[in-house]
Amino acid sequence: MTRQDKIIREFKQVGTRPPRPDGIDKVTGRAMYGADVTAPGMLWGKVLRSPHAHARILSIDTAAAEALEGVKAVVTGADFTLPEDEFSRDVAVNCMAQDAALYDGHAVAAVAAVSEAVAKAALKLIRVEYEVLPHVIDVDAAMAPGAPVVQPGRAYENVPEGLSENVTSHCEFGHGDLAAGFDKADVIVERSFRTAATHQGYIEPHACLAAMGGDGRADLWCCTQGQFHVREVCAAIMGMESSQLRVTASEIGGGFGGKTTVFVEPVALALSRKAGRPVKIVMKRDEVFRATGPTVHSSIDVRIGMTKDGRITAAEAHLRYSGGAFPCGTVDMGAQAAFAAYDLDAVRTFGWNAMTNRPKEAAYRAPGAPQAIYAVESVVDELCQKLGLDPLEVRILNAARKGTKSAYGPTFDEIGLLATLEAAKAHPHYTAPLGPNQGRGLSCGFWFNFGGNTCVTMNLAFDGTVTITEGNPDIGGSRASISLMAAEELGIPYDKVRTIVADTASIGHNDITDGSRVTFAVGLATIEAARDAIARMCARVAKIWGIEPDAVEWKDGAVHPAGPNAGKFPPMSLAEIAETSPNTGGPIAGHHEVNADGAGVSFGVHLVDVEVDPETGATKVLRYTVFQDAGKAVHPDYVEGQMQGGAVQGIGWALNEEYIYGEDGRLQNPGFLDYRVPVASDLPDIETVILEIPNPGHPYGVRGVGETPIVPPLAAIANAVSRAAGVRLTELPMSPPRILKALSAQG
Amino acid sequence: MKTIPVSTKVNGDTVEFLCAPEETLLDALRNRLGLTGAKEGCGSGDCGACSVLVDGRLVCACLVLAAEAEGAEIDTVEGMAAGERLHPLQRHFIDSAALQCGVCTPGILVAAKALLDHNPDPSDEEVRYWLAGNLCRCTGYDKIVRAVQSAAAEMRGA
Amino acid sequence: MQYERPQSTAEAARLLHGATGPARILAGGTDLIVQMNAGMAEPALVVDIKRIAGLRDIVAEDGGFRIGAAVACAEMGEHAGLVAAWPGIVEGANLIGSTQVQGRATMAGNLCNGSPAADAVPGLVAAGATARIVGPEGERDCPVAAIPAGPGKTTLKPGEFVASFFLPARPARASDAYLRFIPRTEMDIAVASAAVNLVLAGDGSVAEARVALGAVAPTVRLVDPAGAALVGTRLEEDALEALAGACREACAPIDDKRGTIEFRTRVAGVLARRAALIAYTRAGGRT
Amino acid sequence: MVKVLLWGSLRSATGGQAEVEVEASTFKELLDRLSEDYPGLKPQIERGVSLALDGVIYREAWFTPIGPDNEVVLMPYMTGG
Repeated sequence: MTRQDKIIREFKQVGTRPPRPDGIDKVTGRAMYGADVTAPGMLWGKVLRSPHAHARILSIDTAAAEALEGVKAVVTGADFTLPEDEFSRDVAVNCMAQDAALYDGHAVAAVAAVSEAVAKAALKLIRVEYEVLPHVIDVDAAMAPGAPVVQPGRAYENVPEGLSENVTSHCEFGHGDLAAGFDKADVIVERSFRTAATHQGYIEPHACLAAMGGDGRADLWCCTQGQFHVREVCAAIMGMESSQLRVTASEIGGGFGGKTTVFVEPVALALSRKAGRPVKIVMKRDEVFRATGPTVHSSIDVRIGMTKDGRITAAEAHLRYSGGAFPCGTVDMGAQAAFAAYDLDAVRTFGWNAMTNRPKEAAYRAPGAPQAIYAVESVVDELCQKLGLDPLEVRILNAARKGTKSAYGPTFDEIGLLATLEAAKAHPHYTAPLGPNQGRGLSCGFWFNFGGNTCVTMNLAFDGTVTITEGNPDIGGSRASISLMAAEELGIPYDKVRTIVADTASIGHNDITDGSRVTFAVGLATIEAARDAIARMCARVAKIWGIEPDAVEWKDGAVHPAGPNAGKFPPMSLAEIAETSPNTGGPIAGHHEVNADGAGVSFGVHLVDVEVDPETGATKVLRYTVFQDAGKAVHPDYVEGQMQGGAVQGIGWALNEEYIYGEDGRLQNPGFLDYRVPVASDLPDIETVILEIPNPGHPYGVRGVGETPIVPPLAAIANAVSRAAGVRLTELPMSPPRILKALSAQG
Repeated sequence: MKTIPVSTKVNGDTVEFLCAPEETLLDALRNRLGLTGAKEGCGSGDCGACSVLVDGRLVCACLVLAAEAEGAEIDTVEGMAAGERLHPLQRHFIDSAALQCGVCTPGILVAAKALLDHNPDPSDEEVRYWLAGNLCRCTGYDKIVRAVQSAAAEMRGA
Repeated sequence: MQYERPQSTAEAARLLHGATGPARILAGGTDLIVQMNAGMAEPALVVDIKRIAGLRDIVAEDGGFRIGAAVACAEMGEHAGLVAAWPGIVEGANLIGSTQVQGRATMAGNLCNGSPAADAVPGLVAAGATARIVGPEGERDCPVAAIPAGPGKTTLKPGEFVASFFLPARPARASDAYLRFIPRTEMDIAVASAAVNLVLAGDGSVAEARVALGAVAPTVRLVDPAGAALVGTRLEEDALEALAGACREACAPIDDKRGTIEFRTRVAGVLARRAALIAYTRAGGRT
Repeated sequence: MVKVLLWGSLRSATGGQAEVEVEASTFKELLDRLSEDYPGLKPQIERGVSLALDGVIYREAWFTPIGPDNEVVLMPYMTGG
């Protein structure tokens, strides 16, 4: 059942802010991240990468590298057997090029040596003969007939004929009669937008340690958002059985979607297999930028019609995304999310993905949604300006609500958009005065949220404390929130619960930590596991008391007689039941395995004030407030943390972050110096307002919160800057040269 | 390649190691001394995850040669707590939820301590500018600034 | 690679002279070690000059200051006398990178790295600072303005290195200021920058003015017409406009990932105006 | 029979119909019938689809019961970050 019979809303512990269980390890430097682990006899792996955006690999001569003292293994594309299925094959080819280098930074060979210095020296001895091919970097250029073809024969059946071979997929969503809708409009605004590719920018580069024996068994330690996914895809690439590969997720130094796939893990496994020794690979920062997943870059046209009183009559968007050198489905999600915040009679979105000679896209927080919603919310804001309407009132007037047929098809159940908009309207930020050269922007945001495959095991120690074994790397404080939900359900103090993230041999499959799923799905499974353990405890106590199991009940962390007829027994606490468990049938555990559905969509509204320096085009963010529906904030600190962190990533995307390519197709800014993520002094406080509109699909009403916050900032900032500057900005990032240019063009 | 013997003090303890001439202090701390609290986020001084003190001065360990540590005093995150007693900054970072993934946290704690050692009562703006070289991608910095300020207040006895 | 830690400038000069491959000076290392980590520099010899007597000192000399080549930028900011006399030079030096970088970076390194966008250099050029250079043939003094030769290049001869800077004595009503434009608030390389050094006459008008621009030409550029536009004025609007115009005129920037020709040219004028006003106020002038 | 709403680009496989009717009582049966009745849908179904049932998105659950009164919308299989 995805719709819960009963949603609990009164809590003793959920909603409090206890210290996180991994806190002390992380503030003392003890926490072990991807690069922090070593093994006896360990070798260092290094990857040689293509300096060309697009080139045929004619030959690779590794003899000199192999002959260097201290080198224990060299691998190239020839050392990998490509999996049958398209998904894994693309991942494999991305990890190690086969016959062609498809982007600047594409791996072409790797070595394992006794030290990092020897491995580096060996890379210089590898001779790769390339035939440089024409390249294409921009999505619109890639879609044009006659563009250099990144990979031939990759188009899905849904792509109409006659387009560039780079176009791999097409999608269309929506309902209603567009022409009739636009006829009803008093004003129609049509605009084209562009957004640059941005990188997740996690501070910890990818790192792994692989140890593979001659018997085909292997252990892999790595920083990942999903150790089970790493196992499946590495096993497929290595031709192994999943159970023979044990993957342990280290502490993870940020992911944001970028660690939902593999880059160096299969390479380390292949090197380890060849060398017969453990191999560690740690990416350098330039490798992270050149060869791991940024998000798509996009080119978008939006057209919206509105009546004089602010009702949207028709809306359409054409989205062209590029996820780099491989087919990519992100545009599907952008096309579905674009108009999710609106209740529309006539709406249509069209999406296209085209390949370019850029690294393979990896998910980035609400993948595909920020770009589309940026374009839509910019046009809505411009309509409000043209019609002299309050942008918040217009959103309220057109807001999707329960019963709205969403732009992507389904009819919405309970959603929190209206309440979120009303909260923004009531907040003092919305009416605070603005000074000269200042502007206020707002935007709605949306994300679907997912559940997915989840296993939780809960074990009661004989002393009455509880361990929870789950399988999702903790990227935002989930061990704290899972412990809280377990403590709540069991009626024991939070500090009696310890949650650990297990390796792939220790618990059943868990989907990746993605889709804002962990607090929802692992939380749900934890609550169910606790209820399973409670049922077992009730049965034990019934046995002790010599009464029927249905004559006892669980209340406030103890088993009680179910009523006066059950007999007079003093209640038995969890600790007492655990202590006697060897005598009553053995250790007590609860577990739950599920493919969770019913995650419940999430909406947010962001409000921002900026000041634009008319002489330099510099933007200063003055005030920022995030409003978001969390269903139930299990640990409010970490809900706020998601809202603040997502907002700031979005601010970076709006103002400064971008992949910059030269004419030669090489990435020009593969470092934190010129890939400019926000620094502390760029920002004001990020104020947060959490709303709690229960999700009917979770026993405590929880919704995922992690992804939605990156969606609104792009348009919120763009709207604020456009209002402050008096000119509409349509390209991200809105770097100072772009803003100054727009100001001068305006005169 | 000739290795260089280095004798230095790390968190108050005298240590000796051999290093390659081009090896960074960060690599020596992590790979030779087993002190993996300082992280390599960039190798170019742009992220601050490897922040340590050398002779009381805040630096990026990735931009110091290990050989330069000869005779120096080095302080890392591993030396901040006195046994099981956490430094107020460490405690407030946990209590104020000023960390999520935590990979930038060691560098930020070392940097924040250096700030409070010379300016016990900084403004929010001073905290933000001092920490501008410490990138955090999870928190948006808000709770980090709060945690530094509450630790500063406690340390001032306010 | 060979790492050496000489105790004297003479010993350092001998080491550099005897180098059999590429040799580099190590002071703060915030450019050199970045390049080494990235594989862009692979020196055969690195000469660490931080143990050379005097090279980490700021001392009074002839009414001005001598600043050792190994003095970290952060140490300059902690020297009250230097900050009072040359606030513009100190603020330029203290804009290089992060707090961490400022704890190591030196003006000499910033100068010898040869970047047209070096934050410490416009201030030195505007100040008329000289560098003391040590080489195989002994010591020589050279105006800082004559050292940059283009991106990544200097006029230093093989085996020469900067040992110290000299900032001349200041009259009572004099000050300087440095401003740069970067996309963020910190941590970026200057997209355009301007340093203005002013000496005021008794009546509050500008008696002497030197203006230097960064990141708008292959080297930091001293713009004489920009200085001339201020002399005799009290920074009235037309004087400021003439200053900005002279600065824009002097710009010969490039389009790159950090900025466009158009942007750099416009913003250089804006920064020079703003820096001039700050320097004027610091020198005791009232507009 | 249940009515299934398809997204726009799938209509080329159904002769232009935005909504098709199939005999199914579970998600699995629905996918099987769709593949049989409209072979043009098969490649997309094999790549992955999600199902929205009365507004709740299901990604994989075969045995999710579907009744004639349910609102059934086919969606692409979704991933997150």
